[in-house]
Amino acid sequence: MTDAKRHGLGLLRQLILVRRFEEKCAEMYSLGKIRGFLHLYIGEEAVAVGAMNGLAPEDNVVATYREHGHALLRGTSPEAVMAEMFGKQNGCSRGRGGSMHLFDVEHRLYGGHAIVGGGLPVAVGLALADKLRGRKALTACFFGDGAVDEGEFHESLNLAALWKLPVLFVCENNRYAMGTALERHESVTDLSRKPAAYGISAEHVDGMSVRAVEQAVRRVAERVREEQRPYFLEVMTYRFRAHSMYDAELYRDKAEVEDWKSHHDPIAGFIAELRAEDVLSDAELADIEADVARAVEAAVRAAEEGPLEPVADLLKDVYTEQQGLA
Amino acid sequence: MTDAKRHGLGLLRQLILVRRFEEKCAEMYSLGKIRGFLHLYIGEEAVAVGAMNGLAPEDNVVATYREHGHALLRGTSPEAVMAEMFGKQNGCSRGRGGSMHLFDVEHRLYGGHAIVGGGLPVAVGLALADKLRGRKALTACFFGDGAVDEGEFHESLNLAALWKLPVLFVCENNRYAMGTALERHESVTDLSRKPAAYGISAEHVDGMSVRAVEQAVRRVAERVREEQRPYFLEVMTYRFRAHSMYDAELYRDKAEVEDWKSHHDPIAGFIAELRAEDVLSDAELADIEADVARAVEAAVRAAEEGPLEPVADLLKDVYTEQQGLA
Amino acid sequence: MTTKTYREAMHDALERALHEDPRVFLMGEDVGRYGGAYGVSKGLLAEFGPERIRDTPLCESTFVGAGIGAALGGMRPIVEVMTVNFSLLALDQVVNNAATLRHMSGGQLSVPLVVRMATGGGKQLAAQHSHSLEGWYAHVPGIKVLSPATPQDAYGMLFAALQDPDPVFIFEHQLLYATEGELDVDAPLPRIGEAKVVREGDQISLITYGGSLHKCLTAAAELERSGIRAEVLDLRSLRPLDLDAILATVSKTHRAVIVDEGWKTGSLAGEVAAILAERALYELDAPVLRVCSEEVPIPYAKHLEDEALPQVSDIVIAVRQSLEGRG
Amino acid sequence: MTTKTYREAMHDALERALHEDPRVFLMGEDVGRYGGAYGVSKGLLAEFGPERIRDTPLCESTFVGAGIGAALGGMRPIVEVMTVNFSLLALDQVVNNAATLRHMSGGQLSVPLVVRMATGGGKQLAAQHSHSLEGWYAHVPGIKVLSPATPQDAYGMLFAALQDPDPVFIFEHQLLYATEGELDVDAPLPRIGEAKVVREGDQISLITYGGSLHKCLTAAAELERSGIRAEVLDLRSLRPLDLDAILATVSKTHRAVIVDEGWKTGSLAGEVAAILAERALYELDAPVLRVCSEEVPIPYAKHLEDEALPQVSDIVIAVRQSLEGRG
Ligand SMILES: Cc1ncc(C[n+]2csc(CCOP(=O)(O)OP(=O)(O)O)c2C)c(N)n1
Ligand SMILES: Cc1ncc(C[n+]2csc(CCOP(=O)(O)OP(=O)(O)O)c2C)c(N)n1
Ligand SMILES: [Mg+2]
Ligand SMILES: [Mg+2]
Repeated sequence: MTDAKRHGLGLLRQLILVRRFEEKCAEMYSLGKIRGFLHLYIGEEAVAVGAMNGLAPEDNVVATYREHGHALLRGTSPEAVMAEMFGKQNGCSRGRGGSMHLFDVEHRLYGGHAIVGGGLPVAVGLALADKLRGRKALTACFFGDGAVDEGEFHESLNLAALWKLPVLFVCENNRYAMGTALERHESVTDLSRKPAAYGISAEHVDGMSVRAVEQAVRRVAERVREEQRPYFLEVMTYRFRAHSMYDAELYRDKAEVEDWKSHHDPIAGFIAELRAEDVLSDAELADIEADVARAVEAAVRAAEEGPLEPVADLLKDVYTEQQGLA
Repeated sequence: MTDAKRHGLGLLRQLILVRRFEEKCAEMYSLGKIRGFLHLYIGEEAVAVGAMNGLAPEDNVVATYREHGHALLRGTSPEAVMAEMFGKQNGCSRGRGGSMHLFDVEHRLYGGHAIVGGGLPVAVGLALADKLRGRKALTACFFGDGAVDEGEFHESLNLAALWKLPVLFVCENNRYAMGTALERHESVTDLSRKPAAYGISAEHVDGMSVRAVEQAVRRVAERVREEQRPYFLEVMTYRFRAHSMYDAELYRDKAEVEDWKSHHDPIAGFIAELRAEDVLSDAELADIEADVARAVEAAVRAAEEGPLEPVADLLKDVYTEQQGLA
Repeated sequence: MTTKTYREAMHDALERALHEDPRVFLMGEDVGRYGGAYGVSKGLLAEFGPERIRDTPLCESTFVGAGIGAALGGMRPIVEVMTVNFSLLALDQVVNNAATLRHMSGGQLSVPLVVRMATGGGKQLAAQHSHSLEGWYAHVPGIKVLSPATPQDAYGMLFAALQDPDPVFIFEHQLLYATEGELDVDAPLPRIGEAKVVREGDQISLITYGGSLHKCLTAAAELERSGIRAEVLDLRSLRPLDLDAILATVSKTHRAVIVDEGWKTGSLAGEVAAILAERALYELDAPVLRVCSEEVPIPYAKHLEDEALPQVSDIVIAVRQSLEGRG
Repeated sequence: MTTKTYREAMHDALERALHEDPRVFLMGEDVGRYGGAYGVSKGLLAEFGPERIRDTPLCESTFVGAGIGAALGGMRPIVEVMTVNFSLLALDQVVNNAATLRHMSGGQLSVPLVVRMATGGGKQLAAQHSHSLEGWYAHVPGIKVLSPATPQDAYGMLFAALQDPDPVFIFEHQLLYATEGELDVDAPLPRIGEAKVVREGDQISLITYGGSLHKCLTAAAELERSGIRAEVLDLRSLRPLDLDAILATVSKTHRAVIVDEGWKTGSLAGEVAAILAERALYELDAPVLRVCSEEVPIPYAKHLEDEALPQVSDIVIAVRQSLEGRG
């Protein structure tokens, strides 16, 4: 198998893993196994798959509440992510965070932030720490088009630019902030025009193409680490499912959604690409699906079987336990 | 006297009024008659004088804590402003606001805001009300270069642009936010480049030329009222005095300040202009100075003589008194 | 008189307010096309159009501030801040503008603004989405704070708030939207500052508000089965508090358990307890008790969230403990 | 042992911390070239350079959030938020990030962040610049809150905060900076959570903190001249509160006046009163009294501001009233 083929199949497996994993999440939600808010990334998988492949393990990642994919791709096990959503102690945040708050310090995933825009200043701070410590790593900060509206977006871009911090701002523009279409929440809908106000370079990427995202992120990430300056990627994508499980989707046409699903599905598109390049056989695809299905089933099993954190530990880690203190 | 001459002398009188009034404020501060924070506008007078002459009485004004000039020019009497700073009941805010919180609803001056950036959303709301009510007026919102850093700047420009609200954003760029020079708080120091991120038109104006400001504001204000869209003016100016009375000015060179004072004083400059045009005689200038001196003295007298609000009224107007309720 | 959900009652109140007063408009995130995060404003966009039902960008500080400005400019804005969690971003506008402008301007300005927001936990939304911070709002002079716990109060309090010339904040516990109750749209409006005894009793007072009211009523019913007669006082108005009603119930029962979903330290329940320590010390036959949230970021997992939030059983236990206290 | 102002003590502590730990850096508005709005950091830029003494733009939410991120990233940031008034803009980062990250991540993260800010009124800065909101911070689990009232505590608490692995907020009353006191730089560090009896007495307890401590001490001295022996307890740590110390002083004196510059309703003083109502009811010989700020946006005019803020005479009156209460 050529390296290129191996890489292509790897990307495909990741795309399919995120898709199937989340389809399973939806199922588990309808069974009441997962509760609270659940924001699916279905349709947007190429963004996180491409991005995480373009980043280095030393880089930090800050994400939103729509971050199952980011965690899985960063290296958090499907078991730990699913168990988290089941509220189990073997979850990556011990069951305390749920879908919106996946943390995995080992893989430098610093959340899972549920306040829109709230992750940006934290990302800036992580980059500041790296800069002060001389670590050659960047912080990739993911956020939606809605986050661009918030004041913290403006403040964070200004600070990162002013202090020349290695932050890669990745705007996952899926054209809606909950039920509000881009043109109804942003006066300038080409979001890649915003960073100029801070002297930050920016570009668009096709977020439905995993290769386009991967290449852009890899190229730009090197620049960010080298030049020690922020960069902004606007990744154009679309959310196929409801905003969260509560959403009746009154704000967009079914036809619009169908069009995206049939003509721009990042997985179908990538499969077609690989086939056209003659590097994906039906059997290989079936293998991937089977492999992913096993992984997802294993995740559910681990989540089902995982223990609940003892209620007596409720107050544990509100504060850090200190030597010699209770 | 020609209209042009009359207008020129009028502007000059206003410039001198603000200057002498504030020089008196500084004196009163050193006597302990004025307390709290006192932010002088000395050096920046051409901005407010020009702007207020370019606005209409129906327009709303929202200003910062550096707003003595804005109030005086909007029509608030020197007596009411000085009495306010003395904490007297005949002050324009009944002595409760002090230097930073001048209000005068009759003249549509909606403060006097001491939280940097905090006035911008209020200005957007005033403009929204006018738009919904069909009032053909704009809201002029004054703020400093430091306010541009704040998230509310970004949010307010976006909202005003998105909703096509008649707001005239006037950035009084005096190159410092307290002790922090523009290039140390803004990644892009040409602030007129920022509004493009919201599709708002913007331009620079020489804030040391009262005529330039007046003309720009008048021209742009008409457009804002007509087109019902926001506009952004970056007015380039310089603060001759300390940020407030507590400031030792460690952050800038004396030579820099001296240079501005000797070469860019808006009053000296305008006097020279008027003289070159042969419309200002020494006697006229002396008359203006004498007239202003009288006005300032009268203001101090009114402030000295004004009554204190009775302590028993402390809680009055925390809430609006309602018919039939205590 | 009809039966309505709390959601419907608030919807109907908004609809009527928009009909009756052309100065009223609604703005907030997703109040229009989406129909409101909790579905309260569903249908209003179609009925009143985008000028009066305004979807805002995500900019809490600015749309609350714009509500203040619009109120100054002669409108009667109703601002929906999806939830109290996001209202933290707007708190500067609340504390430094809405609350101050009248007094600080020497009485020149009024800010007839109504702000509504969902509050509370109980839906496994985890630490950033489960706050109960209405107690903070109740600390701020210059604003008023309401906490309707029934469809009737949801309906009536919107009008009470709109009629008030000053900024009024309405907190709607997210678990209440689906609850049902009687609604009489012609009933006299509730008075801001008036609490209500919603269940009479003479042995102990349960003092509460909002999402905890139903827990208290359930606890009181359960206690009754053991022969314990608990009075339940719904504070309803968190600022101003109804001191008379608080003192009256405690003067009657001589024991108090205060139930509040906020974290205990610095809770509104603490304020009520303080009032009792100041003004009803000699009426108390037992120490005051508070049933509040545990001092922990509210966790996602159901068993942990349940443990963190006040439960009926906690209330019952507190009542029994109080009754065992020295008389 | 030397005599230092509070400002000097905090300056010296910062200087030493920057010397001793390369992970420590200071950031905030005007901490560098200006020298700090209250002059605390004057000279530090020259000594440590712009990498470690960082003037920020005006963006409270983002530089506090960046402090959180830098703490996660292995640094020991000290963030100065000029004053509590502006900290409202950063409250989302405090409540939703600093306070939650450790617990919500299942214990994976720590946020060793120190945030300092000036608080309080008394300088005629009017309604937007005179807040005392440290009581709000004390409501939030996941953070700790300190309120040094002396140069010694200002110095020691900075180190206590830096040694703590969790976010610690230090409130410095703006009227304290110019006050003087003894400073022993080798004294053992104060323990977070420990109050201190700063004046012994057995007839009544004055429970207070921060800028009100000196008013209480003055009042106690004045009362002594009338033969009244008041004990003064400086809370020092507002979260966690030192329950033992609070209960101990009241068990000794049986009367309490709580003095706090926050607005009375929902004040930290209310929390202390609530604790007494819960845990010391049978110790109290008289109703608890609170001396707090009037419920009004703090006005500019001196006579009005004086009337609005707690004064020594108010404390003296409250003490006398308490002593006249039933025994
Ligand atoms: C500060 C804040 N305001 C409102 C919300 C409620 N909310 C959650 S997600 C969302 C839309 C965000 O849209 P976007 O940033 O585009 O991300 P997407 O969900 O499309 O990925 C809103 C309004 C929130 N979580 N935080
Ligand atoms: C939100 C906020 N942060 C900090 C301050 C303290 N402060 C008062 S004025 C000022 C500088 C503002 O600079 P700029 O906007 O340029 O206005 P200028 O004073 O130069 O007119 C600062 C930091 C404040 N008042 N509000
Ligand atoms: Mg989106
Ligand atoms: Mg400036």
